[in-house]
Amino acid sequence: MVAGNRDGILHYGNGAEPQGLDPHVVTGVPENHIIRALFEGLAVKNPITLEPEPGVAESWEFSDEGRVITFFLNPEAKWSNGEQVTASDYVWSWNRALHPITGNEYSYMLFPVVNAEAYLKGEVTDFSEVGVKALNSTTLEVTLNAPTPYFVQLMDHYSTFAVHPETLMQFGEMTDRYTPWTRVGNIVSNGAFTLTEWSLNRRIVVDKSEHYWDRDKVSLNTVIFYPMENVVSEERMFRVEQLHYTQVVPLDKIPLYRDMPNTPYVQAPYLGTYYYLINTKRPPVDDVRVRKALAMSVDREKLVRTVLQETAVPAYSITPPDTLGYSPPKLFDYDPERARALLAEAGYPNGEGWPGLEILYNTNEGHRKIAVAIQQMWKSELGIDITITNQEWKVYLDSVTQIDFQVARRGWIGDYVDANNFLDLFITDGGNNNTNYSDPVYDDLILYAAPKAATREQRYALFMEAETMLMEEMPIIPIYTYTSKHLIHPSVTGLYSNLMDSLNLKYVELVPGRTLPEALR
Amino acid sequence: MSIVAPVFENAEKGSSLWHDAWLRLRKNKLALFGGSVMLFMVSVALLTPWLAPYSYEAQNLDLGASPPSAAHWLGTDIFGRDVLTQIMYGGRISLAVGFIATAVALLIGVTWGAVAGYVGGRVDAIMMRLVDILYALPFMIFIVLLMVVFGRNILLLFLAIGAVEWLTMARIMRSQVQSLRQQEFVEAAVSVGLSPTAIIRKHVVPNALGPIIVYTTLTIPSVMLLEAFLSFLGLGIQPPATSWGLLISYGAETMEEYPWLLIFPGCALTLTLFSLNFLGDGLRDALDVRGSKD
Amino acid sequence: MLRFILIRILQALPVIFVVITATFFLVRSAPGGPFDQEKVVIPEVKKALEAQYRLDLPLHEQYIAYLGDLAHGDLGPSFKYPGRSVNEILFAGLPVTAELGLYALIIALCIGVTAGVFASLRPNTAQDYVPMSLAMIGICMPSFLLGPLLVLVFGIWLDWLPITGWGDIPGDKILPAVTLGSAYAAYIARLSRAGMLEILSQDYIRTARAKGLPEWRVVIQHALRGGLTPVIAFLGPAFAGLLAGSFVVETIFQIPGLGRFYVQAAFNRDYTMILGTTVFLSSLIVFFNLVSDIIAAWLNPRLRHQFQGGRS
Amino acid sequence: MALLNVENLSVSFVTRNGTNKAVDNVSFAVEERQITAIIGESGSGKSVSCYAILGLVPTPPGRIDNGNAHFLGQDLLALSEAELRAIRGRDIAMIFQDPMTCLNPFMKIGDQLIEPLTLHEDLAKGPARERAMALLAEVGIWHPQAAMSAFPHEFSGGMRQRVMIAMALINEPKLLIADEPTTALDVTIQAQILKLIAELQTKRDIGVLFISHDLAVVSDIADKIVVMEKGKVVESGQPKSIFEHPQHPYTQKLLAAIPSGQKTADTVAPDPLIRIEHLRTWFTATAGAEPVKAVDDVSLEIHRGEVLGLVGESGSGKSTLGRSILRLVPITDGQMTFEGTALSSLKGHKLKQFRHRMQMIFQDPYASLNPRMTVYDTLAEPLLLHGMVNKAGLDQAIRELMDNVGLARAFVRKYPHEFSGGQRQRIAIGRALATRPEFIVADEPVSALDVTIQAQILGLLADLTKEYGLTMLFISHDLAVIRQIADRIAVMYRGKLVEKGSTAQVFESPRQDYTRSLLAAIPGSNPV
Repeated sequence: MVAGNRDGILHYGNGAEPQGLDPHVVTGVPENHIIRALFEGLAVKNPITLEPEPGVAESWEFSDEGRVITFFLNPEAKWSNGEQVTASDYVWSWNRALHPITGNEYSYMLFPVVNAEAYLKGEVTDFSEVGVKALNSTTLEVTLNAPTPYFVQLMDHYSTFAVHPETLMQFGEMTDRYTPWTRVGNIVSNGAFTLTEWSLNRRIVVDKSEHYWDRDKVSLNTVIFYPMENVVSEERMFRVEQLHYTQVVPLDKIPLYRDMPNTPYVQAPYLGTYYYLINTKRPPVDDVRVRKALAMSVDREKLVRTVLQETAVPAYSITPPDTLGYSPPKLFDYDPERARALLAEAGYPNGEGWPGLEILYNTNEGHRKIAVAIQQMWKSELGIDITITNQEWKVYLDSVTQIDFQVARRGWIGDYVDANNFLDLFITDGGNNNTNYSDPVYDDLILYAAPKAATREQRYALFMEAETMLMEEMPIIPIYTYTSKHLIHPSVTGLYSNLMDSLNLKYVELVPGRTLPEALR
Repeated sequence: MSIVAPVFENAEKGSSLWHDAWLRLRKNKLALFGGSVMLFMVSVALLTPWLAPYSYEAQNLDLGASPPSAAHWLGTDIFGRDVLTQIMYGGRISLAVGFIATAVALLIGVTWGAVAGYVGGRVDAIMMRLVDILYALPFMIFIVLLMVVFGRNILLLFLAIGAVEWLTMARIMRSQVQSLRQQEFVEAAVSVGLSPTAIIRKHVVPNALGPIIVYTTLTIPSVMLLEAFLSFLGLGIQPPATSWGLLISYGAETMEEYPWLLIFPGCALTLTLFSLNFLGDGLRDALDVRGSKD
Repeated sequence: MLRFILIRILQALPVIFVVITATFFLVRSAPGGPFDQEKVVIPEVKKALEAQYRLDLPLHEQYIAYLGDLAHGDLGPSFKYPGRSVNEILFAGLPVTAELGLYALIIALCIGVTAGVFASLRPNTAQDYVPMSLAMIGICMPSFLLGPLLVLVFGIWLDWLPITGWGDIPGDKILPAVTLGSAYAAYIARLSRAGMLEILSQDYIRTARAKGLPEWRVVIQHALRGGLTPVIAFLGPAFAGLLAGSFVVETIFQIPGLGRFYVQAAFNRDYTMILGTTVFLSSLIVFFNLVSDIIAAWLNPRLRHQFQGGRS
Repeated sequence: MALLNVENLSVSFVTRNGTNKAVDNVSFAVEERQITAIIGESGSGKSVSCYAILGLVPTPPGRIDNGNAHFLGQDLLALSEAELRAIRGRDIAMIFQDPMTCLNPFMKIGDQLIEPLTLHEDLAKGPARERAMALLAEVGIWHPQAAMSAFPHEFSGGMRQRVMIAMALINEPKLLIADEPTTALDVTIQAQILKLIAELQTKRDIGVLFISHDLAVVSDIADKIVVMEKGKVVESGQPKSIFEHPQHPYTQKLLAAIPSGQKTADTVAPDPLIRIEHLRTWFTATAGAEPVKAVDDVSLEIHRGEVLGLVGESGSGKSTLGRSILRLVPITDGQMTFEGTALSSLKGHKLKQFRHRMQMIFQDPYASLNPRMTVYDTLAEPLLLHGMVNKAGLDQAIRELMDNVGLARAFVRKYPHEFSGGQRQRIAIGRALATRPEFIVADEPVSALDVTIQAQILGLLADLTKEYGLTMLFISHDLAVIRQIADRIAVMYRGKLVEKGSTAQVFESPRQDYTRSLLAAIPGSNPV
């Protein structure tokens, strides 16, 4: 790795082996890191502020009260084979991303576009009816259903990326999911790096691209992504300087790292909430008083301090605090007295007559810890009997989708920085609602009122109103807001922390000669 | 089986092979040590609800993981739960898994092997072919699949593990029976006119038990290890119930920060496995028929 | 000989067929499907995905289609890794896992046979108890414990050996091979001890001693061959077991082998991958059992003649 | 000066059941150019004393307490292991009882043969092989060249013993220790091997220490006999004086136990109890292979009240014939009737009911009793099964049985392993008699027993047949035993019945060559 620092090679711990590298096919986080090194969207997020800044598009304009966006593509934006990235490449790619046969799981990212959803669902079969047009080779016009303030942000999501049409067609049909076009030697991409090695379950190597428009800013020569499934191994590799960057840090190691002078440990707020879903149709949690009692008797401060080793922030609502300036309401606090009173009101004074309650979580050490701790809090604060059950991931997903549980663990990570991304979870029959919560007023606020709001302030006020309604009904028990946690070698600079844990390797530099703190060696 | 012979003038008390084996076992210090440890473990497991120093679920989040102290002899885990208590409750499950799954394997394997070996011919061929088929199943996948498909409960765990372990048992039993079937005392039983079931029950199985008992003591550890592996995959026991395997797999992750979370459950498991092996080896020596001739 | 192999292979075919069928229907009965995600997939998209992977067909048609593909040696596309076929993934992982298994087996054999033979020469003395107790520890130590422990001691505290990787840094193959091999070493030690004790009590060993052969020659030339027969019979199943059991070691040491796939496949509901690995591993088990039977027979002159079809 | 002079040798074994003195102050000598024989029954310490002087008794559990053994001026017992090794296989060679297990099954004959040569004489492989082949020819192996590259299992027992002898002689030893070298062999082979040893001894002028339990065998070849009992030498001397004027009571007992004499044929009923016609019992080992014709077209009648002796060597099918009659093995073809009842077609319950009329006594009393059942249970099982007695009468019936077979009643709750071989055979006889059978197949009932015990059991069987009016098929390879007990004799050879006739007729005027060769091979009949 010392040689790595000199030669500009970054060793990057990347969680799991990526499913693949096709932006319109994959869905995961490890894929995101590699794809965003290989490809670039119309706009990219500023690594510090997360505000959109030029990517493939040099600039963009809003018109028709924000309903139409015109992207002006950088003529210097090139594919890795030297060809220019054109507006029609985008039209072709979005057609692919939205095509009913492709089966792009993230296709909803483009749903703000006129007729996009209808096209995916087969209600519109002619893609020219979808609101995206190449006015000329460098001008792309996108027409939206309604003003969507966060739409430009979405251009940094890989499902909206362009792929190189000729390359794909060379290996199969536009809508094929499994052609070898993403393999080394085949793939043509437009990002700061190009793919040079892909050894299954071993490593993925990307090298600096010579055709990237902003190549002068790119400092790294090579990035090596390691699929690290075992977090303990990952931390150990970091310690023996085989990695510059770890995807996560084992919870038990955090106090040790945090207390270290010049620590390589970096923790930052993360746009995600950990909460318990409540099935509002199943007793005893069909009673809002019981739900509130449960919510109030979780000592989040203590949980965060002990079990979570200060790696999270107590949460009292679904939207993370300061989501692009929006902060959610806080309607309750840890209050066991009040909780007991509510429970008594609901007919279970001191837990008498309590029919039992089961917490469901998917098999995972972290979830187990939370469940065990909360189980004990509820038992001791409310005197009620709680059991915990874990299910293997897919079984758990099945149970959650079928709403076959009383209380189930859930987490939601934002796709983009906007409260809408959290609040629209709970619209009636929303795919990710999973609580049987349904309120037409809430639906109206989220689906119709908020998008039409003239200003950000008005919009946020509507969100506040909706979220207050939601937390009054308490179909979920918020537990904490996530943080991102990494170990970063001192020689790495330009890796900024942000709410999306979004890194742009373009800005990363390696400074030779810096070593790990004394305490680690 | 034995018919009580009432008045036989000055009848000398015979010493059966079992009795001889017991006498020999008693002289084997290691085996005796193994036996006593097992006895101790089993009694502790049975009496855990009364013996455990703390309540099983009592947490002390503010205490967190603490090294051994006067209040907690073996320290506490990250929830501040007493490790000794955890080990005691974990032992109940681990031992139960070990014993019950082995009993399942024993029951199926011995019956299967005895029938195949004694009846022989086509029946034997078909029965043993089935065993071969099951041997060819990649069992790790199989068990993982079973746990995944049918969800997780202890009963299924017993069955799944038992279903794996009975195969070897059946093979051992079959070869025992085959060699016993050649023995003249079995022929003598046939010539007396005993029915096949009676012959298997009275003459074959009792004489094949030695190797079976020995193998049983070796199966229990391997079952416990299998349970540990499933726990590592997250397919073992449901928390908050725990087992030694589960405790060790948690402990392995924090071996640097909280070594006591690994060392003590590890010692409990190792000690048990060692004891069972000593006991098994001792039994093998004690039951060795060659050693008892002349 | 050929006839024997042919018969064994023919016998194995129905076995593997049963395995395929059982696995096929078992995995389909598991709750949850390959395309279930934490963030719910739009129904239209899910349908499109299922169509791409033939999951929209009735189950029996899927089964028949799968068997048809299998007959051509095609294990189908992976659900989890779009763009890769199960064949490709298996054959990418196999050489690594096979190499790992081979090294583990060699280590297991060296340690196990040495310890077992050593112990058998002076039964029930310290020379017996010490190696056998060490072997017991090997058996007791689950690999998910031994692996991290070895890494901690040799990789981090002593800093002698690399802690992850496979063929990237010199010496990085040592720890995984030792971790995987240790349990088998222990088992082989027990087997060879028992086998040697049995043979050393044979009459022909007395004959060899009566010739005036020094003890080491008695052991090596006369006893070892018969004494290690059980070990050889065990090697086939052991190697198959090593291949199937490498999951933990591969995860701990970041080794790009097979083992990581099959366990993950079950969790991911990657149907084709589960089936592929199952078929593949069953075939391997059958194959290695056959090989070890052949070797064991070859080493036994009495059986060898039967194979040659000559005198018996 | 004797070639080997053993003085005051004591050896004990430390076992988990205590210390046990196997050899107690034993002295004997082996003269040059002579065959010295040690005679004794099992447990007499005869083998242990020979193994001890060569350092072949494993220690522990063995322990040499005192004594010395002078061989060519050295005390073997004082030598180091390395020095002893130099003598073993070079100056002193050994052959053992069971040639089936004494050759390494994994090594070619040739490699095993030349091992002592390359070891002790540093001979190159080529010349060593030459010498080995010459020796193989000398011990009577027909194709030495082929034999060199063969494996032991390809040879019969007799041939293997020849190989063993060649291996022992290959270094021209001065002393050959032969431990029961013919006991495991058929009688005709035994005669050949004995002859070979005697010839080689004369030709090569070596001293031989011959260990045996069989006085008759020894009488043929020994120059001097040492009799041992319970670890002690009780008598030694010239064969002639030992045989004619035995001094020690034990020697007298041994001599008396040698089966001798001929039974005076009883009068038998004219109609046969059992009639066998064209019986065939074939075994098919693997499908498609040529079947083994264990019993091939045998016709025989057994008359009520007679003892029919069935003689044959191993593999002749005599045991299979006995088991076929009792329906213990499935027969292939042929008819068998028992007092007119078609035995061969009985099935299921009928067969079970019939079983109590026919019983079997097995060869190995160690294997024929269930080690987990007491004498009481063993005897009670047939009694209860066939309803011979009710529960109330059980004890009385068992008591009677034990009396009849000469077992102390006090042993009734003991287990088989607590008894000696002879006692066990009595239990087995008791079990056979329990169902009051009319017909008994006795399959080599005495061949696993020591000679003195053999005499007792033969006596018991003779008495019981008389007392119960039993009909018996007595199977044996030992003509002397047969002659003593049988009224009539049938001779089997390779599955066929080659000769039958009254005992006197078969012994005095055998009609077949095979029978004549059998008779000629009886040890003690033709001293060298």
